[in-house]
Amino acid sequence: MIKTLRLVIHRDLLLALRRRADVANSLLFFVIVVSLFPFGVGPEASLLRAIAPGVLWVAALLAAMLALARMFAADYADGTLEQMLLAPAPLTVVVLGKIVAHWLLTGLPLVALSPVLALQFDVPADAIGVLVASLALGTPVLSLIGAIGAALTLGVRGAGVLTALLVLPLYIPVLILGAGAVDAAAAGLDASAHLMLLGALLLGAAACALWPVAAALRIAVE
Amino acid sequence: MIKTLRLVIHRDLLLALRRRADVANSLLFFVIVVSLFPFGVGPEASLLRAIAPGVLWVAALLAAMLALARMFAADYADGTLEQMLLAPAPLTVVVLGKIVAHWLLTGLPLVALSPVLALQFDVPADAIGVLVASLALGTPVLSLIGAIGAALTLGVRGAGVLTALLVLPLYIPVLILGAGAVDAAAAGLDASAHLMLLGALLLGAAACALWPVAAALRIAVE
Amino acid sequence: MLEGVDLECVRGERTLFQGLDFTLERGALLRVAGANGSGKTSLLRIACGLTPPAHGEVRWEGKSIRALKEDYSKRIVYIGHANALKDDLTARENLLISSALAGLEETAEQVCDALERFGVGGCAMLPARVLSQGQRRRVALARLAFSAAFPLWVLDEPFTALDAAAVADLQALLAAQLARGGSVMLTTHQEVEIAAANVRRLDLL
Amino acid sequence: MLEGVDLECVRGERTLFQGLDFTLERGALLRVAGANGSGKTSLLRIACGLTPPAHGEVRWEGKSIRALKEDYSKRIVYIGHANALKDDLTARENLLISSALAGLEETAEQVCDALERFGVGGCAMLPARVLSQGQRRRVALARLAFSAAFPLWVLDEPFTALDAAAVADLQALLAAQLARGGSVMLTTHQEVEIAAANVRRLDLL
Amino acid sequence: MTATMPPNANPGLRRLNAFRFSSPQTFYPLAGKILPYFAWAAVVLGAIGLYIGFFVAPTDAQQGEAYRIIFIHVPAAWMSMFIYVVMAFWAAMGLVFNTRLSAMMATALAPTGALFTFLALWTGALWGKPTWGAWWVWDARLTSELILLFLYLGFIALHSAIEDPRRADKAAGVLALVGVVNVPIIYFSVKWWNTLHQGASVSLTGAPTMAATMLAGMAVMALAFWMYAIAAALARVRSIILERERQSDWVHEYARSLK
Ligand code: HEM
Ligand SMILES: Nc1ncnc2c1ncn2[C@@H]1O[C@H](COP(=O)(O)OP(=O)(O)OP(=O)(O)O)[C@@H](O)[C@H]1O
Ligand SMILES: Nc1ncnc2c1ncn2[C@@H]1O[C@H](COP(=O)(O)OP(=O)(O)OP(=O)(O)O)[C@@H](O)[C@H]1O
Ligand SMILES: [Mg+2]
Ligand SMILES: [Mg+2]
Repeated sequence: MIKTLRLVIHRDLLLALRRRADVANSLLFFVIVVSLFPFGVGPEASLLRAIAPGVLWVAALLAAMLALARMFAADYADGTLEQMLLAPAPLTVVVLGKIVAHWLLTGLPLVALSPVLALQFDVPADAIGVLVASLALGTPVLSLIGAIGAALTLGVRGAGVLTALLVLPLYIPVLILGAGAVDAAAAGLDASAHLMLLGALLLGAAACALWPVAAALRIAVE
Repeated sequence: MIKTLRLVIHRDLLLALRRRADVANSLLFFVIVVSLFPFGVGPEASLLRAIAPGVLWVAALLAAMLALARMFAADYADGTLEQMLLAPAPLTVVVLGKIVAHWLLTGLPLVALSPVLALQFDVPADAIGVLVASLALGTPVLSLIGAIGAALTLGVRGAGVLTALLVLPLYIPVLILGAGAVDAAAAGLDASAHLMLLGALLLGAAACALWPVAAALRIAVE
Repeated sequence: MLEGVDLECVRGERTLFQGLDFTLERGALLRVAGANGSGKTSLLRIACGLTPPAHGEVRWEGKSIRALKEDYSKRIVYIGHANALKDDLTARENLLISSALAGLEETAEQVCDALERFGVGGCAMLPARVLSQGQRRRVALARLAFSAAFPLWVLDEPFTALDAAAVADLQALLAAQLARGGSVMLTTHQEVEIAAANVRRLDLL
Repeated sequence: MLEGVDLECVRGERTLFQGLDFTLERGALLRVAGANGSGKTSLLRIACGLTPPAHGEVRWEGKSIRALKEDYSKRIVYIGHANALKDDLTARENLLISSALAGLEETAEQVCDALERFGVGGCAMLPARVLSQGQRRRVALARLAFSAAFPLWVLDEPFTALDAAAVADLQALLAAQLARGGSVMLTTHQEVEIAAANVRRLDLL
Repeated sequence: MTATMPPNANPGLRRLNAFRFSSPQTFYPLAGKILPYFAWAAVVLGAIGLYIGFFVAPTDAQQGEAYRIIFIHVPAAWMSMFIYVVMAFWAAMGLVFNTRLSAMMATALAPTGALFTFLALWTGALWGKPTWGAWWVWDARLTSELILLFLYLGFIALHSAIEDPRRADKAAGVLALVGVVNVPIIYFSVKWWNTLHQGASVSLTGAPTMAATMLAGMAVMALAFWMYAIAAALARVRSIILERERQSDWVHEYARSLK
């Protein structure tokens, strides 16, 4: 089982290495969204500082949402997904591997890059720490929940919108908690309650998300 | 020639009718981006009003950019593009048809919906008129410029990022002019200079964009 | 008349063929044969003008196809490996659009007749997505049923995925095209007999 | 031993087949034949457990494959219409990964040998994207070269796009699988002779 | 008996008489027979409930007349959650036993559930303006109720986006089950987080803190909504059955008998 897990993660990372640009994609999207705001809103520092947590978290959420389309679609189109369903390892392990790989490729880079972008917006140093922590806890939740949406809409007409429609409502709590944590820290308050809730969300999602994804994949391949 | 133009537009609209969700896609994306901000930034009315033009224009730009991926990719993948190159009509006509259809499906709905979203942010009525005018002039420019990027990166590994990198620098003037026009109107100033410049950009793009797109498509199919 | 003169094709670092000449007269069929990867598809794409050859040129009635451009496009039908079907459109819509794009003015009935001829009349109203592999191929090939006006057909593996009945239908269409003085250039791995005098074979190594 | 009992398959509003029974013994080959769209692919997918039948069940050694789940997956190799190759990975990497996913522990050399056997040794280091149609199929099929341990092979149109040499290679592999007591279930439109006693044919209408 | 069973029913179920009505063909006329009773009950109870709410119940000391929204708001909010649970239950039955009727029931319930959710949100917002001074706040209960609406809409959208009805049933069923986690969150949100929204004032264990007439009004309205939900679901499931089974002989016969 561990072997299959490692295999799936390894495969997806190898594929990403070959298409490095694809990984850069969601990172670049994140950077673009965040950097376009000063152009649109104007360069006033206080205004920018006030909207920074919101902008950063919304951008992270959008980047995660857009990356969902890539999670299973390619494997579905070229027949690899069928092979995964027929593999002797349990499907949930394969699913876990794919989600972990997806987070490593789309979530982790955002977490790593966020401090730099936050500096642009003149976010105070304490709040930056909280920002990184909230993204580190929140982006895996986005990947886990997103996987359900991506799997359910596989091969469906207009999968993009549907995924968004299914997944966004479930993302909103993450957004509120994440941006709320940074806001609290920027205002000098204690953000640990927000972060604890995010952590609880992460545990809950990790425990509950794998089964529906596996079931949805089975249904999609029928 | 007019017949081919009409055929291509008709075909793309028919396809869109079949995958209504795909059209809804960029519209929904626009709505989502705009509506997520209150969650992230908090519901303070004055803050929201200040960032409204920026948020709306950035969202429109992102929606247009993401829709580029769909402009030629499907036709390229399933062999239809080859058939278009082998069609007796000049390729630039086909290209024009595809760009017009693309704008009708992704630009026009944004223009139509923007007043409603602007109301959410409490933008003054005058400024809403300017917003609609700026989007009506600006979104076709986004489609025209975007088509070049989309065609150049067809079938290239990591097309997404590349398109973004190629296209964004050219988009930023549109963003600055568009958001600037709305800002000016919201501040009670005259926005017509901004709008005239946007109109000039549109004429220039329409005159120059078709040929490079056609050339890029020929190269992609080789 | 189609002619290839001193053609060379390079893919990546491999030269697939070099100094290749061929001619295809009216009423003749040229079957390009060769092992997998020998460059048959590449040659067909060069002959259509989709890919420029690394060296040499292709001539139609003595003129280079590079110079003829759209005038050449008006004369050929190319059906490649890919079926060029839109998954979301029905078989009928797919065919209507591909014929209109080729400059034909087929009516819905004519299109349905063509589908009927290829044994996929029953699928006319189904989206291409749900069709079986062979049915998709049949829909793509149904275009040939009203392509009599095109003097040159270029077909890449037209027989794949077809069952015996569809193979026979296609053979009949090919024979008719040759009989009326049209030309056909195709590749196939299956041994297929076409009842015509003028069948030639070009072997790639 | 594989058995299908009273199988029914419904697609959209069409019933493709109903009350279908089949058995496939060790050392036997079952060729599913039928016109395009008759439901061959659907039957193969039901036999693998990818699609549940609308009615009836498939049994392996007497037990329902629904109940066996992964125990059944451990016994079959399925190669579908789609080649399941990643365009960005090389032929060798593709094969390494698909064998690892199937629970095998093939080394890089063994994988290269398998490619060599299928005449695509020269392409081992090329990304699958640049391969020709037939070469892609060969790479997908190369997996069979080290699938001797799997008692059941289910192959959907394995011969498409293959040239004569590759067809012969595959025939030899199939004969070996039958000789060692394995079973094969396949579809094909091409008439292909397999030198084995126990070849049966199931016709779908 | 066996002849009336759906062909894809679990073989184990065929032997059980209790599952007789899990066949669409037998359920269709039954639903048609009981439907009018529920519809009339809904109308009558609704009239009584509204009368109590608007004429019998006394004016509230703090909130004046605005509080009367409670007679719609609270029952609607209850129904929105309850229907979701029922829908998820049918979806689970459909996934586990592969019975067609269960999935049809789930599909039939979704629009009614969405309607009640929308009603709860709308009346809540109307109520929020006079009491909290805002139409909307991002409080945990309000947000989770909004998510419930999106879950219903997502269920409907996913179901209608997939053409093959069997696949649509299964995929939407998985989504319904995933969404169940939201229901306890809505219910307990006021307990877990201290928010603007009212905590539970009606409970089975504790003594009610409300006036008896108010309680009666709410209870009658809740009953009325129940009846309406059942009637609407039955009506919808009947049309779903006809649509799905339009190929079958019994529907053809039924259509002939109508002429
Ligand atoms: C859009 C805004 C609102 C939403 C989404 C909403 C949602 C809900 C929900 C889901 C329930 C049922 C939960 C339960 O049974 O415990 C409920 C009950 C209730 N709501 Fe609201 N509500 C909103 C606004 C309001 C407002 C503004 C008030 C009054 C100030 C209010 C007062 C109540 C009361 C008194 C109950 C009954 C609680 C009980 O007795 O258990 N709600 N609401
Ligand atoms: N970048 C590259 N580097 C090396 N070889 C390449 C590259 N791109 C393509 N090729 C080779 O070019 C050939 C393409 O051949 P083509 O598709 O024309 O073959 P074909 O004769 O049609 O084969 P098939 O019978 O399999 O369809 C293949 O052998 C492929 O490996
Ligand atoms: N939604 C649908 N509505 C109607 N018919 C459908 C639907 N989905 C699939 N079909 C039909 O089901 C059949 C699928 O057949 P399948 O792919 O099993 O055929 P096959 O025997 O493998 O054919 P081929 O030889 O072409 O590969 C096709 O006839 C197709 O038209
Ligand atoms: Mg080829
Ligand atoms: Mg098939």
